[in-house]
Formats: sequence, structure tokens, C-alpha cells
Amino acid sequence: MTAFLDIHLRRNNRALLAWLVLGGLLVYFLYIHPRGASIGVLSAWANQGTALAFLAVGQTIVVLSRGVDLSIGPIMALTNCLASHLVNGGPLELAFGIAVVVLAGAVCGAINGIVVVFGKIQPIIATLATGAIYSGFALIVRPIPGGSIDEMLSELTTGDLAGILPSSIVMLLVLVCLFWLPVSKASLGRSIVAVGSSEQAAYMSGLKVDRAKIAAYTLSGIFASFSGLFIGFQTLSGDPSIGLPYTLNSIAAVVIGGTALTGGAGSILGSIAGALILRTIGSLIFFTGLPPLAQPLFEGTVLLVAVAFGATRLLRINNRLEVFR
Amino acid sequence: GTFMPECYKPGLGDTGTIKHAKKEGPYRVALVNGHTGIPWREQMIKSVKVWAAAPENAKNITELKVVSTGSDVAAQIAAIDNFIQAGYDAIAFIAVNPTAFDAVIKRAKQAGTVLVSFDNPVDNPSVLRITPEWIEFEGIIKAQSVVNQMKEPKGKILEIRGIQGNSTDRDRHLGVQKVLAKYPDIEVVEVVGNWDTGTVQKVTADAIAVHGFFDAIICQHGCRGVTNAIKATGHPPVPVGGDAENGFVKALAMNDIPGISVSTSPGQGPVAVRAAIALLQGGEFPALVNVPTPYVETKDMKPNVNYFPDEPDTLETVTGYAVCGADMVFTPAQLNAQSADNN
Amino acid sequence: MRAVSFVTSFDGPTKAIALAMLLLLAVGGAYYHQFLSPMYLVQQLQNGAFLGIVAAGAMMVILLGHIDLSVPWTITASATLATALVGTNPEALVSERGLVAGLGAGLLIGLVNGLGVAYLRIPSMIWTLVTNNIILGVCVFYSGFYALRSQPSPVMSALGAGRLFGIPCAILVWFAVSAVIVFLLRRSRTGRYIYAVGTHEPAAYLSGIDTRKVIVFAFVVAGLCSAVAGMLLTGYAGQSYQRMGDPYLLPGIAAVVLGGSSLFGGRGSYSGTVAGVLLITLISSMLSIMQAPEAAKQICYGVVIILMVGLYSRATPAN
Amino acid sequence: MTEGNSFLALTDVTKTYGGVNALKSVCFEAKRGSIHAILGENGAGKSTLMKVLAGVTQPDSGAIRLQGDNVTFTNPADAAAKGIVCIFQELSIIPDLSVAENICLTQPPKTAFGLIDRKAQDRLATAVLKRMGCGEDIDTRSRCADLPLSKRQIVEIAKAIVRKPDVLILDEATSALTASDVGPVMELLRRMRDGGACILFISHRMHEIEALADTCSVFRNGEHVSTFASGAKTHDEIVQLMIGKPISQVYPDKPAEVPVAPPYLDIHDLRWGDQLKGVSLSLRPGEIVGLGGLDGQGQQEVLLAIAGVLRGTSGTMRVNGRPAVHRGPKGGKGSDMRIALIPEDRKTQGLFLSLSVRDNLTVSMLDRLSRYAVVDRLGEKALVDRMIDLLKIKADNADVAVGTLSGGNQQKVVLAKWLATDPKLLLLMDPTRGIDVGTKQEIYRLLRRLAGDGLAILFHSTDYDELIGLCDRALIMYDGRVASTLSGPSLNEHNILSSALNLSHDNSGRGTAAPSAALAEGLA
Ligand SMILES: Nc1ncnc2c1ncn2[C@@H]1O[C@H](COP(=O)(O)OP(=O)(O)OP(=O)(O)O)[C@@H](O)[C@H]1O
Ligand SMILES: Nc1ncnc2c1ncn2[C@@H]1O[C@H](COP(=O)(O)OP(=O)(O)OP(=O)(O)O)[C@@H](O)[C@H]1O
Ligand SMILES: O[C@@H]1[C@@H](O)[C@H](O)OC[C@H]1O
Ligand SMILES: [Mg+2]
Ligand SMILES: [Mg+2]
Repeated sequence: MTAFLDIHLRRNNRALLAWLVLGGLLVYFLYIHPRGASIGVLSAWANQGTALAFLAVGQTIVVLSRGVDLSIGPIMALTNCLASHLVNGGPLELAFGIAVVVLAGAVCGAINGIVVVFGKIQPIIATLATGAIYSGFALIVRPIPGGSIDEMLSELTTGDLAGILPSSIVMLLVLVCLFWLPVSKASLGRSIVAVGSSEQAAYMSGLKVDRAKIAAYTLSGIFASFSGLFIGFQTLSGDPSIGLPYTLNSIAAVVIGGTALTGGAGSILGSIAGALILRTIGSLIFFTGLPPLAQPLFEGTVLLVAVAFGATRLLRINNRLEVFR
Repeated sequence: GTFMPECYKPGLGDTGTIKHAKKEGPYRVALVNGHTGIPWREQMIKSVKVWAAAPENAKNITELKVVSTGSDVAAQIAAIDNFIQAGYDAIAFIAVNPTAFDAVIKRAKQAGTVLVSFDNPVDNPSVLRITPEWIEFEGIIKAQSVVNQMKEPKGKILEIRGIQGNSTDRDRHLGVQKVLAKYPDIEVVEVVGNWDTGTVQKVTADAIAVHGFFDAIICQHGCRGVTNAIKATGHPPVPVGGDAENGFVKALAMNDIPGISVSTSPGQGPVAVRAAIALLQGGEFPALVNVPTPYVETKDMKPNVNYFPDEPDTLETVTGYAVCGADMVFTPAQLNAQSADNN
Repeated sequence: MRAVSFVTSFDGPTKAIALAMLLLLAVGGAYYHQFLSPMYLVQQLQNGAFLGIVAAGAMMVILLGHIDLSVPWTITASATLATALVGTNPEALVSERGLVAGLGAGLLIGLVNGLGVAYLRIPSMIWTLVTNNIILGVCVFYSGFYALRSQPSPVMSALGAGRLFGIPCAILVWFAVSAVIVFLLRRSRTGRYIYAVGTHEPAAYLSGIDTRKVIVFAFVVAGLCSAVAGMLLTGYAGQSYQRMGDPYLLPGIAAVVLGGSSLFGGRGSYSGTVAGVLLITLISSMLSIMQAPEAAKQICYGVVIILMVGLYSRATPAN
Repeated sequence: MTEGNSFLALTDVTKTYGGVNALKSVCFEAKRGSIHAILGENGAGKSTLMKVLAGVTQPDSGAIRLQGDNVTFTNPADAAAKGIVCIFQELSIIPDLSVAENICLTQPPKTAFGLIDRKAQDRLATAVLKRMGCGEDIDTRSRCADLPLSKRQIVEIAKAIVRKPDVLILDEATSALTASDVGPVMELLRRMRDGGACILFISHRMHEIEALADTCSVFRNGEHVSTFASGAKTHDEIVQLMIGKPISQVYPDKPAEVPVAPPYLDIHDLRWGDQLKGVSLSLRPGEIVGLGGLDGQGQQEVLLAIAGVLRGTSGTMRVNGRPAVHRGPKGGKGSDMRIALIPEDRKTQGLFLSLSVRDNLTVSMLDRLSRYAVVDRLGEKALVDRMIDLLKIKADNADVAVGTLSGGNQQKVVLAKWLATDPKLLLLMDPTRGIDVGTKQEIYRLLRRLAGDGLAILFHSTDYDELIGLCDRALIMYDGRVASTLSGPSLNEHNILSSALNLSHDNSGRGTAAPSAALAEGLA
């Protein structure tokens, strides 16, 4: 599957490296965990990374198009607040609620795309601005944390499958396969990558640049809504400020996963690994013997090492002009 | 009867009591903090460690694990889940969000882990919640005292609120409204200071520039900004209600600004951890505990009691809860000496 | 480099913002005539000074197409270090060592940021995020061991809270920083290099510019600006405190972009940045005074940015 | 001109950029089944006209008719939908996509589910490349950014022709092709013409036009000057039409002998990875030495290595008699070496397109233009004026963005910016690519004059004609080595060709007829 989800990763091994690092960290975490490896521990581990992983997937798609989405946290919060009103009741109501929430995410994403494309505004600032607007709406939808979300869905999505696999991870992969895989293999996905690689060339080649960008942001909005839903399943409630720490972390996840912020090439799977790495670093402090006041420094340092890994590519460069790629 | 009722008072709207099956000690206890990089929280962690290090408390604890997960609610839930999985006997935590923990509370119950939620408590009646009564805190104590210290109960009051969308801010605001509703001649101007000194200072100065004069000012947190703005704009000293950070209390006391410092002490940390241990030992608690709200008005402020000229301005001056026992009050020296070298 | 215009001719964004501010004051003034009072307006300049200095630094890296996300904890850490040293040396002049150390901290952080971006070639958006986390970690760790003092030095107090001829000194400091930046961008060789590297780094490298030094320089200036803002803010608030830098990161970037700078680098004028700072300061102050609910403030903030930036990006089509 | 059989017709098309009249009431038509060459100086308006046709630029006024119907294009996709496909002067390859993906970019073959059929795509791409004579040279799976410029240009052409356009525009699409690649491309174009396509062909290489075109149109200063059947006018007449005055001799006379002097540059056994396998060369002041060969034999790398851009080179290099160690162009331009590198791609390596002509001209020598790190603005202005004058750079004024200049003028700016540093060793990477005869002549004369003043010049060119006409000596590279050094009478087409193919040039070597024939056609 890696091949499908790697969109022209310049060096496929960056995503692979991310998965190796993740594997190492996870093994270490399970090793120091007093309970050791058990499905409960694994599910808790997977659950805390899933919301970020969804965002990282969405962020990657935008980054592939050479954009960036700083409204991803606010969309997550807004959809989470909506979910806390809508995702309740009988099966039909649940389905309707989820559909509305995902649609809301798609609409927010599409608005981002439209602002970027037709407002001719640079993505960072456009999504910073729309992000403020979505945060405002989240506050209107739910002025303070509260509401409720169907518990059965919660158990279904945050538990495990037959005691073997954390259901959150399975759901993550299934949704990625449903919503991104077909796109990545169709003209639209290629256009997104082409635009990210060289917008002018894509335009000159007669690709529909505008449509590709709007699609990328819309997909990002959709994945943000999955994230908002999932955090809702985890917390059974809505919170207008829940997205705050997520936006920048989603970008960090993308970079750690081996996708260049300069667009055009990257790996969705790598980003998922990136998100899980970030959260596993956080988990390590649970059972290391670190003094509490040293914990943030420890987390920062591990992150530093993970990020500095990226610099090793310099060692392989023999033509200084390639440094700038 | 319930455990130490003079300290663990039943809270407003209390819904019965909480008791767990007795377990043999000593215990493995975890403390899960949310936000990092806030002095109150750091002092809280230090207080817990000072308390737990005292021999009479240490004998009940085989292991005390303290973690701060930051503001990501998923990380905090995972931390609690992991301590449950790892078989810890009790977990005390400050929730980053009051409504997010119902699912994990259920899992704790299934596993037989004792949960104690404090400071920013969860909205779940099945766990022991220890918190100030925010409506009383901000209203009956702070707002009332400010009104009482006004020349007459009329005119304009500036209310400086905290971060919007946060339930504590909402509760505190309700408290203020409740008290001021009784005074039809008082007009309230509301601004948002985000609990941040610099922001509070700017919005206060701006409000003064536009409104000219306030008869009193009520501030939630970051209130040193209010006294700074009063000084900078040459606003006459009027009653100010605020927090208990050393800088603010000093500013009231040393400049004779009438007012009141009201606080929730970081001593809530050890109060909560002690409750967790008492629960394990079979103690009974009101399901919702309101810790007393310490306060001091300007006229009663004394150096090295209510404020500490030689300590940093961000020190929380109320270092513990005297009603909760002699071991629940910490000196700045004790806190500073608390090194961070074991877990 | 022609784009840099300060006194001589104001560019499109600057003019647009000036117009927007006039409009804002006219509408706001109808509600509260005090919005038009000199006292209020001077106060906005003072409030804007902190953000203005942060934005000046942010602009330096943005002109290179980079970004500095370490602003929050650079401000906090430099202030914390400064006051810690002031506290242990209460004598008048000696305590200014704190000020120097605070500025040094900013410089050092900027250097680390710059080295990572320029020499390790780690994207600035991620590297400075990491340094921000590390500094947070250091600050939390450090406060576990020492009884930190939090008082500013006399000079810090004077600059942050004092007045000279009735003008808040913070404004004068902002002015001085601005003068340096304008000189740097318009007249100095380094300023030219900044625009060149920001426009296209490989071409700059092949033109014989040590692009790495230019990047490091810009980050050092940004770190210094954050530290200066930290010193001023400490003087203003009479204390240092954790998270004191949090409110400056995103508004700082927004101000620069509102002012017409391109986040891709190579394009931007300092007058626009100043105008952007003033607009943001004014809007947030006026909305606050008018007791707008938080949701409305956020929405308004977003809409203004989209309208303004959209307006002039459409007016000046790129290529 | 008869309206009747023209397939494509433009009437009164006008386009101005600020003060520049890029197109002045241009009337132009082209037929199906014909290759129509467009000629003109740099800045004549050729690219602008093509951009109008391809929907990239909208004219201020005027009409475009296609098969008699008025059409308006708001973007390249519109034009492509009507069968007009353009290979632009600035390539439109997507660097991160593979060769096959680029070739099938706009209309990829699909599977039953509407997803892209990768296998079919690979087959299609391979087939097209084969038709262009580079079936084996290019791996359809390699990433385009990793290909050398000439290969990228092939992909660009392939990408256009798979769309089976009615109107195919090639705006200097062959400028980076090596002689061996040009032949098959020409053959393909002829076949397309015979299939009824209308092909508009822009090139500054006169021999290509002579070999290919059916009809020629000459543009000058935004005006359509003349259209005539190919072969109806002599070379000199065409040049005269283009530049408005006769041009006699393209290449300056070579000095009888280069003054004897110790070499300024002396390289021994230069190696770098598997691309340079022991290159030795030396270069005296006053000498113009060419560097030729098939594409990708290490010519670029030699220049980059001398400029200090490559890491991990071995061998010795002496500049001005002293061992040279420096890291990159900055070290190279220092007073002890005075090396200037004119890079391969002016748009991405030589220029800051959005900055002004002035800023571009002075960027490499600000250190000498400033005191205490403050730029001396008067000195700057004087220098800028001098350089604009020296190279006759056509620009409205020095404040316009350099990206708005025509390709040839952009190239002059790159040259000027380095000449301003007063170099002693000039490394040129194909500097006349996309430059008109008039300008080429100016540049050749300038280089010869600079050599006369003692400059040592190392000149990499893809145009063999240039190596023969301009250089005192030419080093022909093959597989990371200098295969032969040609000078005097032995510096001729035949020898260049056979050295490039690593055939000994002493014997007639006509055994390998196939590649030679292709090459010969390219050079014809
Ligand atoms: N002036 C420059 N601007 C930008 N990047 C450069 C520059 N010089 C070198 N680099 C790149 O930075 C990376 C680190 O450089 P490296 O240490 O290999 O170079 P070096 O030869 O040691 O030169 P230096 O001693 O100046 O670092 C290399 O990959 C190189 O290509
Ligand atoms: N985007 C633009 N903005 C301003 N001026 C432009 C722009 N594009 C072209 N020009 C000007 O229009 C004129 C015609 O340029 P054009 O690129 O069509 O020339 P050309 O004939 O293709 O030259 P070359 O052979 O050098 O490519 C030139 O003077 C050029 O400077
Ligand atoms: O209770 C509050 C605590 O949670 C916060 O961290 O600091 C301020 C206190 O009022
Ligand atoms: Mg080095
Ligand atoms: Mg052209």
C-alpha cells in the first residue's frame, strides 16, 4: 500500500524511516510500560494519536499542493462542536449527524480553497484568517465545552477489534483508503501534486489548477472533520478550543513523516507515522523516571532529534545546488 | 462521617458521597496535569512533592508519578488510560476540559482505579471533584468585597474576564453577575484579559482611556496588569478585586490600593492527592468538595504572610490550605528547595 | 528592493490600511468619541509597540520566505533570564546585566534558529517550532530549581513603562528599532541580500552571496527583536511571567502579511508592516472596548485579513 | 493574403506591458499541413504572440480566428481544448512527476474505474519517446527534475505531441537539444505536418529553420514584418529583416595566435563521483576555450567544479598559479581568483525574476559597491548605466522587474552582472541559448574583446557552430573525460562529431553511419 500512498516521495526511505522510528519508539514505550504490550495499552496508544493522524493526512494533501492549512485545528474544533449536537440518537440520526459534520468540514475546506484561489491570498495567511472565523463559529455553536456524543459509536471506534487491533487505527486506514486512495490514483490527485510541484507548469500545461487546489483544501477539511468526530468519540463532548494544540503539530507530523513543505512530493503514510511518533514521544514520559519539571524539555529534545534527522540528507549531497531543493 | 470535613466541605449542589472499597497500602499514585508553562501549575506540582516527601505521608506511597500532558485532551486521556492499564491505585488530575473524560472515567471504574479531579474539575458526579466554588469565589467573596469597598455602590465597574470558551471563566463571570445584579446603580463594562498580565494591562488602560474613570475593577487572573494600568494612566486608586499572585498582592499592599486578593491555592494539588489516598484507605468524601477560598483585603495584608517582597511576582502567595491541616501549608523556602531529581 | 519604501512613498498596502484605519476610527468614533482622543491614540501606539517590534523581526525572516515560530518563548525566556539576573544583583547599574543577558538570550536563540534553518536546512516552520518547545522546556525545568526573580531592571522599567516628554518610551524604542530595520533594508548591503535570498536562494548562492549567513543574520535580528519586546514587556508589566509571549506570534505574522509582505519571501515593505501592526492593535482594542463577544472578534479579525490581503493581492497581480 | 485557406488567423492583435508595445496590431495567419517558422530578435514579440494563441496572455485588442470562428481563450486549458498546444520557452514540466506522468499529464489513460492506468501510461510514453528517437535514453519512470535540461526538453515535446494538437507551437523548444536529438524531433515534426498539423516553430538557430520550415514570418519590435516561403530569401536577407540592418559576419576574427602566458587556470585529474573521471585542462588569459560533446558528458560538472559548487571533487586546481581551494561562487569571485560562472538556466539560477534590472545587475558586486556595508547609490547607478550600455540591454528603465524582459535581454543581464565583477576567468554555460543572431553577434564580439583584454574564457555550448566559430580551442568531452582537444583547422564539424561519439577523428570513421547521419542533420 505504501506505493499508493506515497505521492512521488523523492526518497521513499524518509517515510520508511519514520515508520522505523515509530516502531522503535513504540517498542520502547511498551517495554517501559508496567503493563507491557496488551491490547488495552495499544488501544490507548492508538487513540491518542488518531485525531492528530487524521489532521496530518489532511495537512499532507494541502502540503502536496504546496499550500498549508492553519485552519485545520479550528475546523476540527468546529466539527467537534457540531458533532456534540448532532451525533446522537438512533441509527438514522447518527448517520445524518455524521454526514452533516463531514459536510461542514468539507465546506470549511472548500472555503479555504476558494479564499486561496480567488482571493489570491497566500495559504498561510488565508487559513490563519479562516481559522479565526471557524474558531468564532465554534464558540457560537458551543460557547463552553459540553454536549454529548453517542457512546456506542465511541466504544466502537476507540476500543479494539476482536482483541487484536485498535479500532481507531483500523478506522483511520479505512477512511484514508476510501477518501484519499481513489483521488491519489485519479487525475485529480495528479493535478494536486503537479500544482504543488510547479504551479506555473501545471497551469501552462492546461491543468485545472484552481480546481486542484480547492479539492486539496476540501479534502483537508474532510479529514479535519474526521478528526473532530474522533476526538468527539474519545471525549463524548464538544469543545470550541480543542483544536488549539493541533494545528502546528499536524505540520510537524507531516515533516517528520518525510513530506517536504515545498510541495509536490510526499507520503500520506509517512505523515501518519509522523503523527504517531509525536504522540508516542509524549507517552514516553508516562513511565520514564523523569522529574516532572524536566518532562517538557525531554519531549522537546526528542522532537529535536527526530526533526534533525532530516538534516542527514545533506551528507549525501554532492552538488551544493541540490541543497536548495 | 466524611473525611476531614473542615477541609473537604460538601460543595454547592452536592450529590451525595463517594467511597471506594478499602485497599491495603502503600499505594501507587499518579498526578496528571494538563497545561505546562504556567507558574501556578508548577507550584502545584512542587507542593505535591513537598507533601509527599514528608515521612508521615511517604509511608503511604510506594510510587508517585507526576506528568504534564499539555493542552491536548487526547494526550491527557491517554495518560490516565495508561496509568489505569499500569495498575496505579489512584489518579488525581486537572482536566483540560470538564466534559471530555466520561469514557475514561468509566474505564477507571471498571479497573477499580480511584480518580480524583481537582481545580478544573470534570462534570461527572461519579468521581470525587475538589474545586473552589467559582461562583462564590468570584461573586460572593470577590465582587462583594469590591462593592463593599466602594464609596457607594454605584457607578461603573470594569470586569476583566479570562479566556473565552472556558467553563471556569463562565462560572466566575456568573458569580460576578449574580452579586452585581443586586445593585441597579452599578453599570458593568466587560473586557477580555485572557488571564494574561500584559493583555489585562492593555485592555484596562484602553478601557480607562475611553471611559475615563471606573469606580472599581474586578479581574480574574493576570491582575498585576490592572494595578500597572492604574499607575500608568494616573487613574485614582479604586477598589480592585484580583488574584493572589505575589506581584498583584504586593501592588495592592504597597500602593494602598483598596481591594481584595482572592485565590485558589496550588495547595489544591496535595489536598487532592491526600484525598485520593484517603479514598483508598476507605475514607468517605462528599462527591463534590469545595475547598475554602482564601482571601485577604488590602487593609489586612502583611508582608511575608500575604505577600513576599523577596519572592518572584508570579509566586502564588497562598501556598496552601491552613484549614486542611498544618501539613497543607508550604513556605516558599520549602517549595524552592523541592528539587526535581526523583520522578 | 524598490519595494522598500518608508517615508518617501507609501505603497498600496500601507495606503489601504491607512484608509481602513480612518474608516474604523470614523465608525468607532461615532460610538465612543474618546476613540479619537489623543490619549487613546497614543495608547494604541504604545500597545502596538510590543507587537510592532516583534513584527519587525518577523518581517526579516518572512522576507527570506521563512517564518519564526519561536517568538512566544523567545520573549518569555529572554525576559525570565533578564529578571532572574536583575533579582540577584539589585544594585542599580549591575542589574542592567540582566538586560544585556536578556538581549543575549534573544540573540542566541535567533542564532540557533538560523543555524538550523541555514546550515541544517530544516524547514523553518518546523525547526523554530522545535526550538520554541525546547525553550519552554528549559524555562519550566529552570523554574524547578531556582527561586526566580521577576523584577525588571531600572532601564527596562523606564523603557517599558516610562515616558519621555509625555511620549511613552516604548513608542520611542519601536521607532528606534524601525529606523534600524529601515536602514538595514533600504541602505545596507545585507538588506539587498535579504531580498535576493528571499526571491530565489539558488540564484543568490550562484551570485556569490553566502546565503547561509544572510539567513542566520535575519533570524538573529528576529531573535533580538523578540528579546527587545520581552524586555519592554517586562518593564511595562513590571514583571516577567511565563507565557508572556503567547499573544504575539500569530498577530505578528498577520501584521507583516497585512502590510503586503509575501510569505514566499522577496517582497514586502516596512511601512506596510507598521501599518499592519497599527491596524491589528486598533481593531482588537476597539472591539474589546465595544465589548464584542469573542466569537464576533475572531470572525471580524479573519474577515478583515481576508478582505485587506485579498484586496491588494488582486490589485497587484503577481506575474 | 487570402482569407480562405488559413486555418489560424490573427487580426490586429495588440498587447502592451506598461510602456512596452510587445505586439502592435499584428495580423498573422498560418495554414494546416505546414511548418511555419517565426523569426525575430530577442524581444520582437514572438513569445507574446504565442502566449496569446495559447491562452496564457489575453491581448488588449484584436481577434483570433480558428477555422473561421472567432475564439477567445482565458487560459491554456481553453486553447488546448481547441487543439492548440504550446511548448513554452519557459518549460512546463512538472519536476516531481515522472517522465510518463508528465507525458500523459493532461489526458492520462484510465482504467474501467476512472483511475489512471499506469501500465498504459508507461506504454504510451515509451511509444512517443521511441517515435522521437529516444526510446532507450529516457527511463519513463525517472523523475523529471533529475533529468538534464536537454532531456527535459524532449519530455516537454513528447508531452505536447501526445495531445495530437491541430496547432503545435514550439517556442524555442529545441534550444537546449543537442544535435543528436534535434534530428529525430525534426523528422517527427515533418510527419505531423504531413498529417495536417499546423506547426509554429520559433528558433534562433537558422540552420534548424532552413531545414524545417515551409513558411517564415519575421517579427521586429512587435510588428509582423514579412512572411515568405522558406528558401525564398537568403540567410543574410532574413537577418536583415530581423534586425533592420545588414549583418555581415557573425563571428569575430580569431587572433592569429593567443599570447603566450602562464595558464590562468590549470586543472589536473579532476574527478567527481562517476561523472568526472579525470579531467585535465589549462586555460591561458586571452583564450576562449570551448567545451563540447554530447549532452551530459560532464561539461556542466567541469564548470560547476571550477566554480566550487561541487563537493567531494579530487584532483588539483591552480588558479593564477596558486593552488585553489574555495567553496562556491562567493569564494570564487574573491580578489584572488576572480571566477565568474554564468549558470545554465537563467530563470532559476541566474536571475531574480521579480527584482529589478538594477538589483540583478549589482547583486554580485555589492561588496565592492558599498562602504561599511552601506550601498553607495551613486556608484551603483553609474555601474548600472554602464552595464546597460555595454550590453545594450533593452529595458524600459533599470527599475522594471527583470522577469519582464525578453529572454535574450534577460541573458544579457546575467552576463552583465558577472562582467561587473571584473572577472579574470569566465565560465559560461551555454550562454547563447535562446538568443537571436544579432545579440549573439554582440555577445561573441564582447567575449572576444574581453579575451583580448586578458580574460580567460571557458565556454560550454550545445551549438557546435559556435564552438567552431568562436573558440580558439575546443575540448570535446566524452564520458567524464576530455576525449580530444581541437584547434586550428582540426576544429571542424567532422572532428567534433567523431570526438563526441568517441570515434577517433583521424580516420574518416564513417562506419557508424546511423548516429552520424542524425547528427549531421542536426547540424545541417
Ligand atoms: N553559501 C551557501 N549557501 C547555501 N548553502 C550552502 C552554501 N555553501 C554550502 N552550502 C550547502 O550547505 C551544506 C553544508 O555545506 P558543507 O559543510 O558541505 O560545505 P563546506 O564545503 O563545508 O562549506 P562551509 O565550510 O562553508 O560549510 C552543503 O550541502 C552545501 O551544499
Ligand atoms: N510579462 C511582461 N511584462 C512586461 N513586459 C513584457 C512581459 N512579457 C514580455 N514583455 C516585453 O514584451 C516584449 C516582447 O517580449 P517577448 O518575450 O514576446 O519577446 P520574444 O520575441 O519572445 O524574445 P526572445 O527571443 O528573447 O524570447 C519585450 O520587450 C518584453 O520585455
Ligand atoms: O485555578 C487556576 C489554575 O488552574 C490555573 O492554572 O492558574 C490559575 C488558577 O486560577
Ligand atoms: Mg561545512
Ligand atoms: Mg521568447
